[in-house]
Amino acid sequence: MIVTLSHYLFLAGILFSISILGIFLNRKNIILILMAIELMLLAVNINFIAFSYYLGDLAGQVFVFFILTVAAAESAIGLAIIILIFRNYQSIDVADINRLKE
Amino acid sequence: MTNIFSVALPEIIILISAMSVLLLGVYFNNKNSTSLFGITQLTLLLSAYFTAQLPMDSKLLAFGGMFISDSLSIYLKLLSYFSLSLVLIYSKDFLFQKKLLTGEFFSLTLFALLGINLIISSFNLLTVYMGIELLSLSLYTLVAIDRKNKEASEAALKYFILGAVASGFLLYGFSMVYGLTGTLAIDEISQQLMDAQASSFVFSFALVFITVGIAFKFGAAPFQLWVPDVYQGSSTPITMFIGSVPKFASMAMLIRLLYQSMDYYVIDWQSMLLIMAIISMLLGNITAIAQVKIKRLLAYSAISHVGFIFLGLATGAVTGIASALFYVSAYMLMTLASFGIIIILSNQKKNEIIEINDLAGLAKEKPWMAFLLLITFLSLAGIPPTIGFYAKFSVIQSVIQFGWVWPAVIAIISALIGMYYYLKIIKIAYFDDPNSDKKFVKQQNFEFTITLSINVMAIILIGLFPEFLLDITTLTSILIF
Amino acid sequence: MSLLSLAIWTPIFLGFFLLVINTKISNTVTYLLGNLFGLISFFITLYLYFLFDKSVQGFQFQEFAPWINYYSINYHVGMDGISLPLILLTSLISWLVIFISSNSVKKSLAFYIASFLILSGLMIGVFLSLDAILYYIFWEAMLIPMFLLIGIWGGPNRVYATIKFFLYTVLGSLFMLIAFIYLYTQTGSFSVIDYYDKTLTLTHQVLIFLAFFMAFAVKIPMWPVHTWLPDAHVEAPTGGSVILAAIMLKLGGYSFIRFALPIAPDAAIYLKPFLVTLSLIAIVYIALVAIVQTDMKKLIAYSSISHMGFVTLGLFMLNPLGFEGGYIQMISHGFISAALFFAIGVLYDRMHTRDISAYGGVINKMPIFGAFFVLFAMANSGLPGTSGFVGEFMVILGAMQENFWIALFASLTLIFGATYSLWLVKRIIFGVVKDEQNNALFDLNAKEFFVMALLAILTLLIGVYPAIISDITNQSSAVIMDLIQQSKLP
Amino acid sequence: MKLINLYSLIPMAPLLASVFIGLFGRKLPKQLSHIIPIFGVFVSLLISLYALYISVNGYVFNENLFRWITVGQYDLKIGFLIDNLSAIMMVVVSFVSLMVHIYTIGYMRDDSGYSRFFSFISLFTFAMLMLVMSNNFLQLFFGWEAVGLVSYLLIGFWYQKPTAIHANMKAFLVNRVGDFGFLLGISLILFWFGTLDYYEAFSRINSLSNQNVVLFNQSLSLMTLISILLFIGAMGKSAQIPLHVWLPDSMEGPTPISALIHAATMVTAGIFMISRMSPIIELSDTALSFILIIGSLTALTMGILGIFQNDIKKVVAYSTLSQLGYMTIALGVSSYSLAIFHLFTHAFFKALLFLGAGSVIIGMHHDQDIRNMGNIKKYMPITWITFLIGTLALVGMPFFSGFFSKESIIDAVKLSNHFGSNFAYFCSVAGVFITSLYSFRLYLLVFHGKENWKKNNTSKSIAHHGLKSNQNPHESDWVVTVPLILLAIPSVIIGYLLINQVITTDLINKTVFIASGHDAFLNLADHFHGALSMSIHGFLTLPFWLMVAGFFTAYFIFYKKYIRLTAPKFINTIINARYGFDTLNEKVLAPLVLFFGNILWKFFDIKIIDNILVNGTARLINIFSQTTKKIQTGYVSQYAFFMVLGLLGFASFFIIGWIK
Amino acid sequence: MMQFTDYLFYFFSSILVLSSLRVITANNPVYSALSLVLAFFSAAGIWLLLHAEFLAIALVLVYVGAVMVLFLFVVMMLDINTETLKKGFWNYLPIALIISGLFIFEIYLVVTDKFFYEAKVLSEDATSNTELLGSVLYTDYLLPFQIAAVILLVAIVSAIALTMYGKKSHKGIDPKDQIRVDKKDRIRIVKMSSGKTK
Repeated sequence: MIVTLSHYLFLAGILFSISILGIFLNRKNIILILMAIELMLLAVNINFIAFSYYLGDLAGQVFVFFILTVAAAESAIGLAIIILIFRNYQSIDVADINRLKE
Repeated sequence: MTNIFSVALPEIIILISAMSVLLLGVYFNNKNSTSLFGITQLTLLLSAYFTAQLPMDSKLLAFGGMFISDSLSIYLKLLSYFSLSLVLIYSKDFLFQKKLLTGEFFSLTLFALLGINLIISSFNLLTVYMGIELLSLSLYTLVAIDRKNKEASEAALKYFILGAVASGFLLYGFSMVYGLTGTLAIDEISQQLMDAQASSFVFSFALVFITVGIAFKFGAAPFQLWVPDVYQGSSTPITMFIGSVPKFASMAMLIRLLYQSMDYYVIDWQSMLLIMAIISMLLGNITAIAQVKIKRLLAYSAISHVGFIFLGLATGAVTGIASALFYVSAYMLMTLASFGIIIILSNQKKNEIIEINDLAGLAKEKPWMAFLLLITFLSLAGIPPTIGFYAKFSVIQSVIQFGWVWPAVIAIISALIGMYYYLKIIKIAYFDDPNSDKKFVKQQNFEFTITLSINVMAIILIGLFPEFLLDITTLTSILIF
Repeated sequence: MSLLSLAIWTPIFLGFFLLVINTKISNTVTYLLGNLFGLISFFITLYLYFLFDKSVQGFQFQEFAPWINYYSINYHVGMDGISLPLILLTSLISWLVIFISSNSVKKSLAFYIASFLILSGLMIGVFLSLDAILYYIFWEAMLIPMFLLIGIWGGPNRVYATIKFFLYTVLGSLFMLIAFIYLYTQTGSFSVIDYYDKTLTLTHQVLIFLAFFMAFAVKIPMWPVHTWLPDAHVEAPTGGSVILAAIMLKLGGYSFIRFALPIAPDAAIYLKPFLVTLSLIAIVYIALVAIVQTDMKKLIAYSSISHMGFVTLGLFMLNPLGFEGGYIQMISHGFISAALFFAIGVLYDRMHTRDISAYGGVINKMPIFGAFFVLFAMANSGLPGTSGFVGEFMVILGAMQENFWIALFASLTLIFGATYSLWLVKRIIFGVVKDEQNNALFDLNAKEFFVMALLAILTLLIGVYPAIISDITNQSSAVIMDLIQQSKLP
Repeated sequence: MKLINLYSLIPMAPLLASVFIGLFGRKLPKQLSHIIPIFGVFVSLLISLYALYISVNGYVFNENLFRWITVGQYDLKIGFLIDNLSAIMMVVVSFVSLMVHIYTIGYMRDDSGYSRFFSFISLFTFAMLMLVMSNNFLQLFFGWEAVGLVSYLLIGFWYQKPTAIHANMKAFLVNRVGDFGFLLGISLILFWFGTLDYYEAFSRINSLSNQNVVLFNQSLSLMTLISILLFIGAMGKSAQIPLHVWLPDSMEGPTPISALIHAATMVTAGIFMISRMSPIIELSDTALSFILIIGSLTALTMGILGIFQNDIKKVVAYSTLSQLGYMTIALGVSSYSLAIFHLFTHAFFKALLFLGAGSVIIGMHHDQDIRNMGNIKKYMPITWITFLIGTLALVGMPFFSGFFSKESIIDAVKLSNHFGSNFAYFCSVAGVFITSLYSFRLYLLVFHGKENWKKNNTSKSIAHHGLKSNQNPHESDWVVTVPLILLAIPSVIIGYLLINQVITTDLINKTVFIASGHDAFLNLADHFHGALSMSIHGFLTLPFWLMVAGFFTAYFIFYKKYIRLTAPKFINTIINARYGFDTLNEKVLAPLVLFFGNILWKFFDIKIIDNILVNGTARLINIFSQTTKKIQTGYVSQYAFFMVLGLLGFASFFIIGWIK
Repeated sequence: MMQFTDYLFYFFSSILVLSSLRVITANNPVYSALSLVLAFFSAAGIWLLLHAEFLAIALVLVYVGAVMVLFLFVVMMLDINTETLKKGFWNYLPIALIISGLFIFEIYLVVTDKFFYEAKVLSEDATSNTELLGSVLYTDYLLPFQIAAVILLVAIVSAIALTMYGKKSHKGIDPKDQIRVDKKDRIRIVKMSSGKTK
């Protein structure tokens, strides 16, 4: 089958779903959730780059560039928060972190 | 193209100030934070001044059309400065006692404000995204900044994860929009859609992702789940901050993305907004009834108010925007007052107001505070003659004018349900006897009390004479297009 | 001179003034000042009565000031024959409540008195507003002092009662607000007078009428949305009960006259069977319920509902007799129920119970009180010569013009009304002194005597010469009747 | 002075006296408490006599005093109509009232409520005068209810007596049942006639005489409906079966008011009212028959009960009921004049009997049980004589006033051809026997025979009052005896004097309307040949012999006790239960009302409306609240899951829309 | 007719999907992180197919080189009990699969729309991808670029603010505090009665 834009988009869609699946399934480890979020961003990036290629427009790539930058910053903060959590809870188990519910 | 410098001057001031405060913070420790506080307030004043200099009635673009200054941005920015200023006044003593009044705090606050300003002024999907991230990252940190507090770190984590997921949704939507229109600029998207190049159904799909992202930032149901936990977990001043200022950014984002760029698909997002409005109003108000912690209760209350704002915006009409703008302004005053009262009563660490019952006997011990609380919560409940009444009134009016009577009926029924828990708070403050183990703070900061009183009086005064605010919001919303 | 504004705002401002200065002055001064303020506001309304021109059909003393141009909301007040007696009633009863307050209120007297002053101003505002939103604001704002009154000075179950009262009322009024906003989108105005001229289709009229109905029926209250009233009455302090019964219930009736009927007359005709049925249920059913009450206040509260059933029955007959009868019934009930609640307050102050079975042979210890109580009980059961009769009589006359059976069911009140009133009298007033506690009763003091005597005189005056009211209302009710009788279908 | 102002004085004088005494009586010297009301009533009497004089001379006064209310096209006014009918009533009312006032001085001398009592009876006089002088239905109803109020107050005058306060409530409520019908009648009149003024209403009657209304899906003559409703009012006030139950109980009140209110004046208001309404009543034969049958039943059955009473006042009370039945019978045969005439004579002799009984009661130190009396004639001669006169008048001894009125009624019934007149004739004739029986039983047991209070002390232990066995009754004061004498005189002669005017001239008849065909009264006039001839003929009639038979029956059975009557048990039960009306009311109706009240309150109001609908909604919301609260599990993965669900929901919403 | 690049696409895609699945299913977080690295590598490959050379390299450099190392570092630093971490995984799998299945189905419906399916590459850029990016980044995209800088600053500030726990551990004395020291912090003036006794 010849690869079309749809293929790229579908690939991104699958990645997106997998990341969602990951967020939902990983009830135990916050770091995995962070990784799943990275996957989600990757899916978006694939979308952007595919569109950028097919549209012949650079803006998509620029967007991806910034997403990469921001994602790195986001990871940094996310990991900082995880470290904080670990210090406070001695765990990064999602199940342990639910003092806030009512 | 206008001079970049003049258009973005407020943002530049904020950025410079944020960095200076960060540096100065190293030299001023917690005890000496008054100067940092002063610098921050001065920044807000200066930004407000320069923002007010910009013309309301024209659209000034900068940074290659990515940055816009129009009536909406001016109005919302001024509101942001104003409310942030109040937030800082209310938070000062509390944070000081918790040793959180550091350079990082002021700096992150200003970065958040910068993010808000950028969102408000962005005219490009990319800048919207960048603004959101700047705001969000600052907020995640602010929530977690009370490091030893387990609740705070948990709140930060939840906020972070869900926020990141929401950003992912938003980005996915952006990517689809980009793919369908080939552009990121808001006005061009609108133009492209007008030319009907995109397949309606695919675009609706993208629209869902974008709307969900916006709804998350607003905290509208069913994307509200972070709101109660984050409100409860954060320190009260941070909660107050999260509860008030970012709403303006979300408001701007919604108007820019849905009204200005995707107005062609008004039918689609209208129905989504309406559904979310109704779910938010009902869910927020109903769930609030079962709450015992006051911040959590206010969180659900916030959800229900967002429902009202969405209801106004769902009309897709200029009057809808005007009513939503009015509502969000009124809500700002009310929410600041309500948190202000909680903070002023819980300045001491061991006597923090956490549960609603901690307010028992307020009327006997502090009649003036009780009166302020009465007015504020009546306003939140929408009882005239307070601003909260006109907020609901204007929304319902615009909804009915649009021909939606049943949503209006649902809105008032949910408002009625909401009244129950507002009354419950008033009841506790007025009718119950004081708790023996809880003592309200004896001496209060004078400027705090005065500011709070003025804030609450404004609720009544604008309630009695709402016209100028109605005119401003209407003018603002007319000039957007 | 803007007399109407004076009538509205004087008590409100004086009330706030009292609140502000309250920490500086003693209870006695507070009491005296409160009375002075109450009297001032009463005399303003009395002055209005003397200035009122009975021969004019429209609104008098109108004041108009633009307020919120954005929604064309104006500060528009005006008085006609329908509002005047109610204003007089409001300011008089409010003053009496303040006058008697020193007997029973021990805690935060200033707040108590101020609440009543503010409340009375707001209620006068409701009666005078000619702008729907102004009206609505007064209507809702009025709930706040009442909410606090019941909640702070009320009985053991006060929280339940006051929240029930508040939510019940607000539920209705929010629907009313929707109706107003709808009318605004139709007429572009919030002026009541503009609404009168607006033609509407039957469906719209019915919906608007029902929205109004939600608000007013709760307030009056009509069956089956009446259950807040007994609770509120039982828990409210004496003054609160008096105001609630004497004036607040009238707001519903007044609003039917001012809004629901003239704005949606065809709907009123269309819904007449429904409305009349509810009114009759209120009259008969509630009277039966009143008979079996063991709590004095509840009994009188239920009797109020039953009497208000007469008001609504009269109004919904849509003929002049019923209309005037319903109206006079409102005024009359204002005096009689006020007196009865005052009387219960007198007993409660002495014995601290409202249980009927705790009393007996009160007249032995309190002959003057007993005499007044019998008089008001008789008035309550509609004895000719008292004001209670006039309204009932005319409503029955009006009902007969409509249908024999309606009149017949309405007339059952002659029997049931007498039953619960007289049985109450029998159990409380007559007989031998029941027990030791009753021995401790002492007769009315000068203040109580004054209040009771004044109300007795007014009750008899209206009973003997009801023209004193009908002369005021005649022209205005003719206008309203005209509006009702003209179809407004497009 | 304008006549209207003069006439206004008639009711106003007692009213002012009443209000004055009521307000200040307790603080004033005791003498003023009776002087002022007596003066007031005396003024009324004088002007009433003047009014009678004017009216008899042919001037019918009809003027309005003031406008009560104006509503739409209706103008309701208060005013006076003074014609012969009302003038006679005014005279009766004010005269009997004056007598009772004077009598009360003696009777109530030691009562703590002395001034209150005078205030009440003056108020009553006012109300009764307003009733009879009224020229419209509104004022009639006012007076109607006002007398009811005073009756209520006076029956419960001794408010510490549980029986008294029970009786007064009962009286008021039963009357209210009557008023219920009355008020409906009035409202029908206003609706159809467009006015409440008597004359205006009567003048419009012709156009409506054949009007029908539909009730229960059946067409019914309007006049019948109105008449029956009005008569229901009369039934309450004039104590006709089944609304008579209050009258015997009303004897709980002090004796003067039994005389004034429950014998002479108030209870006759119904008779008066129906006579006034004759233009309406006459148009309905159904209503007349209804009236006739109710009256007959009352006359007979209530008389029978009188035989079995041991309370002196109760006997007289049942006698009153029975006599009211006679009056009603007269109404039923369209002989309004006779009804009024009997009312008139009855007022005197029944007041006399009551006051005499009262005098006896004073003598007996408030012991009312006739079994404790006997041979009182020895101690109270004036009371004895006057009481005998009253008794003879009551039983219809020829030449006494009661004879003329009652005999005429019986004759009229005989001549009548209304439906039910045969039954009425039987009842009225049998009633004569019964009347005689209980009257003489009472008379003999009280005034003759042994002095029972001396031996029979056991039964007195219940009563607070009563003579000790070593005491003797003694004659009452002049304030008691003078009224007795003054009432005895008309009881003897008034019938003889007036029968001619009543029957042959238009004294009363011109104020009433008799439809053609209802000519019992006219025929009676044809048979009438003067008072003397009638009296003499009276000795030959069946009623006379029945009366004599009654006397002997009483003499042998109750006085000499030759025959011990042992009635079958069920009859005893019926008699003791007074035909079960009280049982019906108190054991069935009242509990039924309470039952319904409780059901409506506890089940509908509290359970359904409050608990299920109101609080149920609140509870439901609370349950919702608790449920929605549970969504917030605290697990961040689940939050994300819900977000995804929301997203998917919206996406599916559009995709499904697209697929369709 | 499938070309070589198409095969490459399928190759990279399979690796990408499989490694992504591995990321979310691995028992040990270290495996997950390493799988993620693999996923990034394959994604970079796909980006190369799409002529986004600079971004592909940046992805490898920035993500694999920096971010993932950070991840691994944190994973290893925090002492995580790997045994319990997967508890409850299977309980939620069915519903999660249903949801993601539905999601993928919907995305499939959308992306196979003919608008996308028939899309043609509009212009093949001749110049270097990096150069093009570089030319717009500092001109047209000045504002986002600045914001990106601010965001990175915020990230730095945040990371420090959140994880820097005072100076509890080391015993050094802060010169700042020494300079700021106040008299009353050091010297306690005690009033004493004079030593002279009578």
